Amino acid sequence: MRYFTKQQGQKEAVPVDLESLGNDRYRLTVNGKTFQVDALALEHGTMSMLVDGQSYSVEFEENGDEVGVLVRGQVTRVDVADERRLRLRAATAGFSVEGKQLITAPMPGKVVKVLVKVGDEVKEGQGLVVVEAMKMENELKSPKAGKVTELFAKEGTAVENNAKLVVVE
Amino acid sequence: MRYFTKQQGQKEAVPVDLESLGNDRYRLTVNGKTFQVDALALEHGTMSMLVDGQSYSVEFEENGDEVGVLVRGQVTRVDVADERRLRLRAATAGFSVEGKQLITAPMPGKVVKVLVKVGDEVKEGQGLVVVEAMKMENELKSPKAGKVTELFAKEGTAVENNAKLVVVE
Amino acid sequence: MPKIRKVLVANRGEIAIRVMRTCKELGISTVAVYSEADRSALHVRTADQAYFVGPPPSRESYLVQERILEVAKKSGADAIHPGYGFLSENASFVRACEKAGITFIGPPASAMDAMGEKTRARANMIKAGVPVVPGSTEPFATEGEARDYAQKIGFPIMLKAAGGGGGKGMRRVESLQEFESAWRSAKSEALNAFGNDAVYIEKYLEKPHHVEIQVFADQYGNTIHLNERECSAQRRHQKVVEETPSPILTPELRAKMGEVAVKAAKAVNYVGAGTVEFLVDVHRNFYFLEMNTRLQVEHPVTEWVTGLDLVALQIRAAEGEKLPLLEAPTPNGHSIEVRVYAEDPSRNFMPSPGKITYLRVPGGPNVRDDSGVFPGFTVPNFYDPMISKLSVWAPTRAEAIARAQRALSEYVVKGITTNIRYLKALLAHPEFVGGDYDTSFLTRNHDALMGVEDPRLSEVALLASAVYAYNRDQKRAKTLPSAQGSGAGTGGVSPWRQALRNRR
Amino acid sequence: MPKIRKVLVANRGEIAIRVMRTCKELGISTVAVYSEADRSALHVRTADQAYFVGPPPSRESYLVQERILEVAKKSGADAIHPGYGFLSENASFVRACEKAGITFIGPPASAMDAMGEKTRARANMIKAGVPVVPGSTEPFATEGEARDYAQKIGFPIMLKAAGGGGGKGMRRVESLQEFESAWRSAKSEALNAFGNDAVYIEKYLEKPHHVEIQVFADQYGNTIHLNERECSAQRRHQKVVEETPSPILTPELRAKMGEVAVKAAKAVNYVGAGTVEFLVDVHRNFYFLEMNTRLQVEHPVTEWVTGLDLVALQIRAAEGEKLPLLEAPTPNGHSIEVRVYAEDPSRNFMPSPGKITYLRVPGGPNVRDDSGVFPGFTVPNFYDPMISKLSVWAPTRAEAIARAQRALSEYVVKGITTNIRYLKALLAHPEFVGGDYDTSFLTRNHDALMGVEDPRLSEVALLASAVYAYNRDQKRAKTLPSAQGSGAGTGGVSPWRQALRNRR
Repeated sequence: MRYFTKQQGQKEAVPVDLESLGNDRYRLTVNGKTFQVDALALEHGTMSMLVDGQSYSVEFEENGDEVGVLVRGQVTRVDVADERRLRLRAATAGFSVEGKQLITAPMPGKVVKVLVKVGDEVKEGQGLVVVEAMKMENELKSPKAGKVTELFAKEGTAVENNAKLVVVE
Repeated sequence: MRYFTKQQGQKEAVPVDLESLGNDRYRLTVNGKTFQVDALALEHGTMSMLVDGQSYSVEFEENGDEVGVLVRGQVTRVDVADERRLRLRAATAGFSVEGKQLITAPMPGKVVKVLVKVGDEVKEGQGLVVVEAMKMENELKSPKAGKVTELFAKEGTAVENNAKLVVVE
Repeated sequence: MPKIRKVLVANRGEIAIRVMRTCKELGISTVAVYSEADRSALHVRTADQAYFVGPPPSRESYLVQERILEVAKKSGADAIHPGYGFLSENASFVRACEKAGITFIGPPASAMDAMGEKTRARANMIKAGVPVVPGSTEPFATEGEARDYAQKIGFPIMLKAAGGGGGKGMRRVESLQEFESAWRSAKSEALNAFGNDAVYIEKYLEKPHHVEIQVFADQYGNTIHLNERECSAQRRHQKVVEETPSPILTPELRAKMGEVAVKAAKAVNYVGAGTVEFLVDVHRNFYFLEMNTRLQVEHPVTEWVTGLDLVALQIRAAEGEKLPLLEAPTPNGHSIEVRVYAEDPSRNFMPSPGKITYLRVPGGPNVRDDSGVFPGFTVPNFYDPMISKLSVWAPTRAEAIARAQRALSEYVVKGITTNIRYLKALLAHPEFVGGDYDTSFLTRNHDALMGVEDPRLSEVALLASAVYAYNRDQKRAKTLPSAQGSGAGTGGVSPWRQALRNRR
Repeated sequence: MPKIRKVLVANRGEIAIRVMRTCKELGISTVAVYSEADRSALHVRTADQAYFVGPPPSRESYLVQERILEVAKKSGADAIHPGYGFLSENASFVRACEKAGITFIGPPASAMDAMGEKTRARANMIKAGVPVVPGSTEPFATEGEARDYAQKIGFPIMLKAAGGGGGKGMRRVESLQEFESAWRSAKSEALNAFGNDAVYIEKYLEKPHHVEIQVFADQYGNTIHLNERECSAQRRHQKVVEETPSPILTPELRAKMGEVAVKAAKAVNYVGAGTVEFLVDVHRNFYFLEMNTRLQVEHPVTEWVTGLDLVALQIRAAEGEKLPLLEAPTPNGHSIEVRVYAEDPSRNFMPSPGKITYLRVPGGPNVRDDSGVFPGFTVPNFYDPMISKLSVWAPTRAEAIARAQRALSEYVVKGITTNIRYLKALLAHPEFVGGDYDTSFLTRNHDALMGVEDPRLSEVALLASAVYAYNRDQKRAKTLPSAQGSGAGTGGVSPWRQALRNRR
């Protein structure tokens, strides 16, 4: 079984070959190296992983397509998929990095200010919307130069995590 | 809605009348007294209950038909059922207190000794089986005088929690 | 004064629980108040009684004095502990408590008045002979006057626009030669920015440390200090790590600062727990900054090295007891506190409210966790993002750092993002380890504190993620027994749902 | 001797984690070993490395010396910490370590030999001038001889059968008048029970306390004591609660016992951490009981009042460092430890292994939780039922009791039964609060410690249970959407399942 693991911030997916040996044991190959791994899944997204005697307590947190992996204090965000899902995901990726950009609320909060209107030309890094959470104001900036084509944010309204705010095209 | 609450060790079930007022609020009547209760169920079987301003942090643990209720350090074991279930339960109660008695393993462990055989007459309080768990031996005693009619326990075997061991009739 | 029997804690989160813990140990009943956003909060369940006080925004609930007093009366509370923030430094609330016949566990309103407003506090301190950052309180009429004053207090100095803030019209002047041109540009910038060219002068402090002195007073004028806390690890004036003793204080400086802090407290007839904040410059001169007339967030480090329970002391002082000690105890060992925030350092410290799905707190020797949360709790959006304070004690500073690192490595919070990894990087930074870190430490080292990736651990993470994905797929296959046979024909719709649809 | 870089911890549960925490703080790598029953245990994940050593029974895994040593070699460990129990007092294992060139963190084999067997230890102590419970080591030939001996050591005395135990052939004799008849019946009972009528005499100790002295020695003969621990709260010789200082010790008695304990340790050339256990009678005479040549379960209370890290001291001693202090520090404040067991006090303390479904540990000031478990962990059936040790510190004993009560009230363990409520009753018992409780305290007060029911809380529980049942029923109704309409027609089978059946 081959999985493709793409680390956040990296362009290329790294293939990991997995062979289940039963009893929570696996043969895993990555970057040309093969490991015998004893990986016991515990509750609450915890895993005890033994690799050549090294003990790793691993914590997983799923967030959309990505899974955050905490190992010895380091968090690595990985998008992991098999071939079929990888293709599916490529097809449904509506907002690519180059095309139009959807700006969503990075946390639940309240829209305290909308700094643009539909049709505005914006520069990369220009402030679009200010969202307040936990007594702190956070200005959301445009990830690219372009034009505001859609505006969902309304001043004074509460927004959930990941709520659509602005589209810049 | 009427619930019947039977405390462990007590013979009579106490009826509790419940009326849901919405928003986690209830009107509850027990022993002729009526309470307005704000009872918010949290995860992991925890409940925050406010009764006339008094705050109770309640922990529930289901164990078969019984639920253990921990309030301010006191554990009360309650069998709570609506009328339909109460009837059902009475009907399926195969082993009543007067009739034959099934002795089960009170914990996972190992049967280290079987002290009786089928057909033996036993006195109340007489030892039947010794189960070892966590380096401690525990002798299980007959709850009544009678005759051993069935014997499931085998010396040297591991048993799960609630495993059938002996029937005394 | 009679013994306090029931305390209303007019606060939420970790500090409400902190206060209730001591009350419980003293046999005092507790009353919680909660807003709509806090019905499920831990402080509601920790208290003996709990009452609703309004909608989520604090100005409509925790800050509404009448509501709090109404609950106090209804519940039969004879005292109110304000915690920190909210109503804790509100003199009018103290007067309202007095009027209602309820003991306010804190200083008298007059002391709050005297210390509440910065310029008034500064004037009061000057009168009392407490050193403040040298500077003119009034703008200057002529450049000549200004230059004379600058020479008097000594360079470097800061020129500051009287009319405004935000860095506009501010100029740092290193020497007399630079003065004239700086004066001119500061004045014109001030005029442009605020329509007012008035400029005043303050001494520029090089690499200042934020060092504060804990003071304590009873109702009979006995006032002592309980040593210092070093709080220079700040981000946007928000403290992140605190420790005691301060690595830069000598016993002599400690004694001197303590003496001055006591003088400041006595000048305003202080009662109870208070904190006198100082800036200490590179030459180890110290200057009054402000006084916090309440319990500080970082009080646990003082408790660790003194063995005192400051909340218990506050209650005793409010009951009219005399101070049980007459001078500062010599600090025993070293203590460090780190603040665990629900925020994402990698996204500019954006707050991260949300549901805590899993929580494991550190244990073992000399570790203290003051938390306000629990697994399953949704950290609300309306309040401070601090979810816990972790503090440790050890005989020496080096051991305390190692212990804090160990404890942080045991801390697991899932569901929301926290600054735990940032805290680990902070404690490992050579400047922090060295001990002489000033208030610009965190800003200056922002990038270094974001941490570097260990490629070996990243590889382990990739391996782990593959097993995770495999387990996930296996589990899905199990929940959908027929999917294994029929393949992907249902187009991603679970056969269970499919079955349900067919029945409808 | 070189610095230790990697420690194999030859143990499991809380003590393995305790040792690893200190190693981590000292920058020392750790290696765990685990049996089949412990693959999911916390100590496996806490260590840097972990190796399998065999099936669940400890004699096939944790006690197999060759396996442990093999792992030490494979992992590159240069030292082994044995914890307590298992191989910690096994002299042959110490010799095997020595042979393998691996440092054993503990005393030399010779000291274990000298203290390992009770009668040998007793003989060694008599030789060293350490008081032991007075008695004859040999049976008596005639009644006359026996009576003379009894008079010499003074009544009350115990007659004990030399041939056996279990209470058979044992007689307490209050006075000379009773001696003759007691002698005759003891002899005949001994004969009947063991086929051997030999009887010897020991002094009867009235209301004895179990008080132990922590000792510490380096490799250069420097030996000190670190004060006492009061461990009289025992059930079936199992300690349940420990504290320090002992409420019955005067500073003079502490000094005297400490001196004798040091003498005992020196007599066997002791190195590292050890504990000399004494019985203290009602007249405050004290007698050597045995020496534990290892770290004790209850060492945290000593750490609380001395500020020392005993595990770090053990490692330093094993590295050949000199003791960093030359005499016992004066105890600072008071510390109490309670042992949280997976057992059901109401069912004769029956062990209660199983899965911990939910766990909330206490926090706040001066509370320490040394736990070996986590939520989701299945407490295995094969080992000690202790899942955690909770210890607290406070300036005084009364405050420490209140703090322990508060901490226990925050402790929630679900899925298994624990003795938490029993511990609360114990700490509240007037005899414990009074401080002069002897080793029969728990047995004598068994019923009182089972607690009494508060009818008001029972009523609250009934109310809560009704809401619980209502929520449960509502949730069921929701998961079975069609059931609400169609009624009970499907006879309890969920429509989902029904749908699935129809498809097959």
